Amino acid sequence: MSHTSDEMMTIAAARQLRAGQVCFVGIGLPSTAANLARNTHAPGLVLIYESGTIGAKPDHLPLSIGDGILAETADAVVSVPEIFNYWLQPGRIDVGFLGAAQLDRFGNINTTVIGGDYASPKVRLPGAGGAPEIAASCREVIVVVRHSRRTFVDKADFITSVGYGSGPGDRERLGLTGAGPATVITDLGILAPDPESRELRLTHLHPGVTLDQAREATGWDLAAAPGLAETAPPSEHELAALRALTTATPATPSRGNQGGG
Amino acid sequence: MSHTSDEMMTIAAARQLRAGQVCFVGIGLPSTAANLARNTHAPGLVLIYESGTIGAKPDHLPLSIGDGILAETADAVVSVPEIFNYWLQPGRIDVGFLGAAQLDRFGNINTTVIGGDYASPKVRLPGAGGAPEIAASCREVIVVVRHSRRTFVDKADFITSVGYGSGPGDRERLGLTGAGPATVITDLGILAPDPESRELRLTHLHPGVTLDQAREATGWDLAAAPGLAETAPPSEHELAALRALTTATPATPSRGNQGGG
Amino acid sequence: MAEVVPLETAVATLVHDGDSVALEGFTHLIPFAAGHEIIRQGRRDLVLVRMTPDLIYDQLIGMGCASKLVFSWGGNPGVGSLHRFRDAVEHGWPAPLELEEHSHAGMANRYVAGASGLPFAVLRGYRGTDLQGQTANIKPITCPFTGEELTAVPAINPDVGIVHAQRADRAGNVQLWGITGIQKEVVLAARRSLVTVEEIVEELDPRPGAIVIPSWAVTYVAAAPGGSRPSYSLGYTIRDNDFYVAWDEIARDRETFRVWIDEHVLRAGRGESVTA
Amino acid sequence: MAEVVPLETAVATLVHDGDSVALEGFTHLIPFAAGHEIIRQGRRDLVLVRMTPDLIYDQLIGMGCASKLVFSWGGNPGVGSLHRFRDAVEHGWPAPLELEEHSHAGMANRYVAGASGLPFAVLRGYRGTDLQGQTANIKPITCPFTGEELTAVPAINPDVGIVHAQRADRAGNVQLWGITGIQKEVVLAARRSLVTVEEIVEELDPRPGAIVIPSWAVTYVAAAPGGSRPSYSLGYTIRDNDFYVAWDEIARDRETFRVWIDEHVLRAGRGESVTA
Repeated sequence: MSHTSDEMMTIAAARQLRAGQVCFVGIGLPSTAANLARNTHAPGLVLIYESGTIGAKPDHLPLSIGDGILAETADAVVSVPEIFNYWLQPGRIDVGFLGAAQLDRFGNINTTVIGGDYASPKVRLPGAGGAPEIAASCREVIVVVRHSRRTFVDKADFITSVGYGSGPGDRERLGLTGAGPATVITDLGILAPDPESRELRLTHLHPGVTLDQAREATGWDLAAAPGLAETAPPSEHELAALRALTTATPATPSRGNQGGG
Repeated sequence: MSHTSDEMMTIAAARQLRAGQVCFVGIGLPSTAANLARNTHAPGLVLIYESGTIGAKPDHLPLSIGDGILAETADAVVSVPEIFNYWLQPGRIDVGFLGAAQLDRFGNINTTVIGGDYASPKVRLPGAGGAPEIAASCREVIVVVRHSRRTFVDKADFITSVGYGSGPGDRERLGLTGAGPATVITDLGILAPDPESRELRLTHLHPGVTLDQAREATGWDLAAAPGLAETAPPSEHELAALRALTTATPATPSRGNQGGG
Repeated sequence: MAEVVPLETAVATLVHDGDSVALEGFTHLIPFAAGHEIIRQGRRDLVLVRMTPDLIYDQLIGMGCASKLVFSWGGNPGVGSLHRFRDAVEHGWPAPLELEEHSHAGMANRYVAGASGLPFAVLRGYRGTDLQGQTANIKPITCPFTGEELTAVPAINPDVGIVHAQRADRAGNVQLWGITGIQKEVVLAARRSLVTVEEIVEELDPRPGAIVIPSWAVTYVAAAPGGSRPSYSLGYTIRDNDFYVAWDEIARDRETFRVWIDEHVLRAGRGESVTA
Repeated sequence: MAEVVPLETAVATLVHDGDSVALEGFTHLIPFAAGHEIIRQGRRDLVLVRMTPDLIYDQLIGMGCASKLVFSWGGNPGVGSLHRFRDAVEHGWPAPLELEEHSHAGMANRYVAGASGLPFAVLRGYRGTDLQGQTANIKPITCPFTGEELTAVPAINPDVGIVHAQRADRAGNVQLWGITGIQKEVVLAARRSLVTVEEIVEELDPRPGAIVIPSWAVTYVAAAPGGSRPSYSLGYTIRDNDFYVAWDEIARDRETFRVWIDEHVLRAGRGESVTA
């Protein structure tokens, strides 16, 4: 089966998750990827949505983080203060999925304003939602975002959620308990931080994508990690499971980061 | 009908409560008095027990503050942190009922240790329970306690729960939001703080009790308030309602302050 | 004890020009009917407070009811931008909108402090972000036991807190279930409160997952069947996903927005909410 | 994921000499069976933590398992004193017992901070009381916004948290209802946790007022039918009020206490609890 680059991205994200992990999920691509993982190789994956649903087991993709299907299938539904204070803040969550309007070379995320200054921005984005504390407290963070120069910037106009700050040691100095953005999944490939410099570099290219294409779509001088590999193409099983999920649900745009209403 | 001094005390305490008030109740005499009020002149009285039951409507006296009848008849059952943080602390509760092992001339309560020092006391009492914050945050406090020199002391050996501290202005200085112990009900009479000095003085004597008897049972030079009155004796209706309550329930000792297990 | 009154009366009595007003409902039970009544009553200079200012705040902002917004995520969930919100921030139309911006964790804890009678809350949050520099309402605080530095945010105690719930009894006790979000905290943090409900019933029979807010902690209860549409009330209505998508087109243009409000809010019968 | 194991195994694996151990259950669901197992296994030098150290802690203290008690109300509820607790404090028998004493509000907030991954909690409490002078674990803290002075208490994160609940499923998800007290906070605050349950069921059908603690937040689940006696488990057992009264006589004398423990705890079959 042929596949789209968005399908490759979603499947690559799903593969990052393992059964038994606890995953904090936002709507859009993260929710699709997490539910795909749960429907394929990670049946015991625990999904937490910031609306307070713990262990949701939706049989179709929820249309908002407050979809009724989440409450109805959850092991427990708790208040919003509880989900942040008792469940996210102490570091109980293995994986947090985030999107980004801008992602910089150190994995810092902007979902607040672009251009101008804060008080009179060129573009006003939705804002932080749950992302700053997800980025701070999950054991690791996976960022899922389409690859473009508009998004992959040298320096974010505004740091909404901290990745590696300005480099090594910053998370520790700030007292951020989680490990930060361990993986960035795009429609072109997969990035991970250099263990020394914390700068994001390319570890995988999706099938048919060239290093030049990825560099062209990145606003800094993107390095390839040693042993740069090709992502395994989607299997028929993965594609079928993904399409079963998405055809059961109207498409939702993917720009949204954590948040909802 | 003749009555005992404990019956007079309980009925006098019940009379302090009005329909529509919200009352934080401990086990023993306070619970008996509050339920008597609810069964007689104050049917809309809202009872809150520190176990987390809000609006409990027991048809018999609960045997502990965690009696199943409280949860089963409550409007809402909340967690222990919630009952203290969301309901008591902000000053939503009209009346807090407290007992005391020692009560001093300024209405300060000791339920911790008597004699010796804190580390090697002569008598180790149960301790604070919910009382310090009940005394701090309820709009007013009613203390229900038997009158004796052992209990009514000039200065408490240990201040577990603050009344008026060492006199006028102390509650304000400490930032205690409630008005403090407005009424002390005993088996001999009723005391209230002098509006100027904050020292407890006698406002009512129960029928058949003399001022000398009350002074004899008090460890400081007990003053009588201007217009010292006699408490109205229990009506037949009050006595019948009280006895209906207590005969439906095994007697519980009254020494316990707020607390339970 | 909460008084059960018509929605129009409750809003007229509770909400005044210049008040801080929090209409909450996290992804569920969003009080649209009450928001529309505020628009109809023409309130001005409101400080609007809400974690997720979605369509209902886009409408209030677009109609010029607000001078300030305190929030943590302002988007059309699952769709994209709030165009009226963006127009106010980017172009000051129809009026400039001052922003005070937080994270969800920060806002949730601010309500918790407000409900708890505390002046502030402590959390692990904001550290390293640029959010810290934009408001005086995010400050460091040091643990007196460990010396660790954390973040403090001040309590929110809005003048008026408004939420929607499934049911109330005639005495004004309120019951809600499903995703209960931040609703209890908002009612308890607010100086005055209004709960709109799908229906008023004789008795609140216990339900799994339900919480009850006792009548004596609420100012007014008003019946507003369908009052959370196009959001939903679990067990009563379903989310109108098409309307959320349609709103993107309606709100993109100032004129189509005004026409829509005129037809669906201003000309709608009072006490009735027509959103889709 | 919680592992479902026999009570004896759970206690042997989790509870070591010198550990801080919180057995909680506020007036309901008190984990007596687990406490008895700790006595049988002869643990020593435990730092026992509990808001209301009632009969179960009287037994642990009287058997010399504890070197320190962190608590807020130590009495026999509805009856009077805990004689073993008093004997330890007043006469150091069978061993001296260090006390760290709080109010209920303080203890509850300490568990909340522990469950929240914060080093401390803030409350309006203790001010003007002599409790402040007895421990370094009550300190003033100033609001960074208003300048108001409040009180801080440090988080409690016990080595082991033990609670009793009505039910668990085979995957170890725990369900409890009625007065749920401080149980969730204790499990989440503890480094390791044990939940004893009345029964293990195939499926946890939803119940009004029930809370669920997901399996992955619990270390061990052990079946202990009747394991909260003489306390109670709503829907399963009723409170044995006569035993609470009888305990006053049993515990008043060192010898009758030892005889009772020998007969009802030590000689009782392992995995079984005979309290009355």
